[in-house]
Amino acid sequence: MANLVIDPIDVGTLLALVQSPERGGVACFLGTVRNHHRGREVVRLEYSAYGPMAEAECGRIVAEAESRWDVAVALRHRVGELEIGDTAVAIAAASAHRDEAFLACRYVIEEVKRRLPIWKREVYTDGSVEWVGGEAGK
Amino acid sequence: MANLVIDPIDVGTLLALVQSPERGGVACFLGTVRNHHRGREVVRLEYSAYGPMAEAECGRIVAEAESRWDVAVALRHRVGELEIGDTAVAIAAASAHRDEAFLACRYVIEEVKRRLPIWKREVYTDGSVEWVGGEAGK
Amino acid sequence: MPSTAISTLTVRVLLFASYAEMLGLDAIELTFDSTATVDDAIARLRALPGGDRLPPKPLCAVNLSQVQLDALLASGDELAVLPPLAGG
Amino acid sequence: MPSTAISTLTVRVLLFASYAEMLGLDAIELTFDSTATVDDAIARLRALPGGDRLPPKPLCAVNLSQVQLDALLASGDELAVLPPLAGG
Repeated sequence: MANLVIDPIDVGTLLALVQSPERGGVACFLGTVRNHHRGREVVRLEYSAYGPMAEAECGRIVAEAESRWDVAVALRHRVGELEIGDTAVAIAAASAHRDEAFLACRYVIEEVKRRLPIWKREVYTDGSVEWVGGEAGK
Repeated sequence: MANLVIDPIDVGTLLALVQSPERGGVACFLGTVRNHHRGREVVRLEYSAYGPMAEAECGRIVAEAESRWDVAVALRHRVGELEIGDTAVAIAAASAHRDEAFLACRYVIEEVKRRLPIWKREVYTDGSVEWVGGEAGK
Repeated sequence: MPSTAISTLTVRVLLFASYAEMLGLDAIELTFDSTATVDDAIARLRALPGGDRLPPKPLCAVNLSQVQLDALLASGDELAVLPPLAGG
Repeated sequence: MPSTAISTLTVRVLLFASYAEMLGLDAIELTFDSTATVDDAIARLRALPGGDRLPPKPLCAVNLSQVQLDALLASGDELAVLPPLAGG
């Protein structure tokens, strides 16, 4: 049940965890590392987490989605050093009805942004370094 | 610009078409072949299309989504013989803002269901065969 | 009174899936003596053998775009009669 | 009048990311003589060197769940002080 991962996220593997012949619709969301932040160019970044709480929140968020809708949900969030364009977070929600798949997927990404104790340290082209946080509404 | 494809859809390839460092959020939807239809078990099925119109509609739907939201969209729909569990349709919408990615992805699948001239011929376990159609609201 | 020149009108009709099976054909040319609407073409199809199983108001497209049944046809048009869609 | 036995209370505090840098530490134990709330622990942290840069009402979690600042602490609790979240 490790939702936090150091290695790159393979979307195909994630999809395979939720897809089944009974669940014909799969909605997914991928958040990738952007190359800019407030006008400054990002070279690379590092995610750090309060691991035990982040895992607990992942488990709670997935359980909430699976109890609210008739869906199977998988969630992965990377920690450690990431490159521009890497997938930082991936969510897949499979259901017999696409409406539920979309609602569950959307719910999970919003709660991930709102609740996961994860922080991002960005390194910019000018060599400066900054902790980034608090953009759940973005 | 062939949106109708005979070979299996590779999700990774589709995502790569729309992902970019400027578009940090990618919403996608996969519709897979179900193993049942109105209580009967499906062995396999075949999608046939009015090809030129289906391609034209795909192009129009993608262009509508890309003009309505700030997104890059990719769409593939399989035709020919499919197995249970195969991905029949795949959509990826990438944007700098996840709200737009989700809205565009949802728009495209709804319009695909409503507008693509594609028909499904299902073969059941008892050997019977049936044309299936008209379930856009499902 | 001005006289209007009336020329014949030929359209190519395509049938798909269950509709093609009902009529036992997937393409046919229809010729009209005067102006004609999509509705007129459907009526002609319904008079063919097996055509009574075709619904009176099917989904139709002309030249790759969906149209209403009262749309006028022009010579050379490609009219497609579409069973309930099942893509996605 | 009944007398209430008052025992000391020890909690482990975790600091992360920018907050850990502000205070130059990522974990500390705090002991209170009587009952204490999360707010009391934050006040104690803000009195440490570099603590004046800590916001007065940061996001907090006790034993892996977010809590309000008026939540009571129990001995052995793990209190985490969380900078603005940046996951996703």
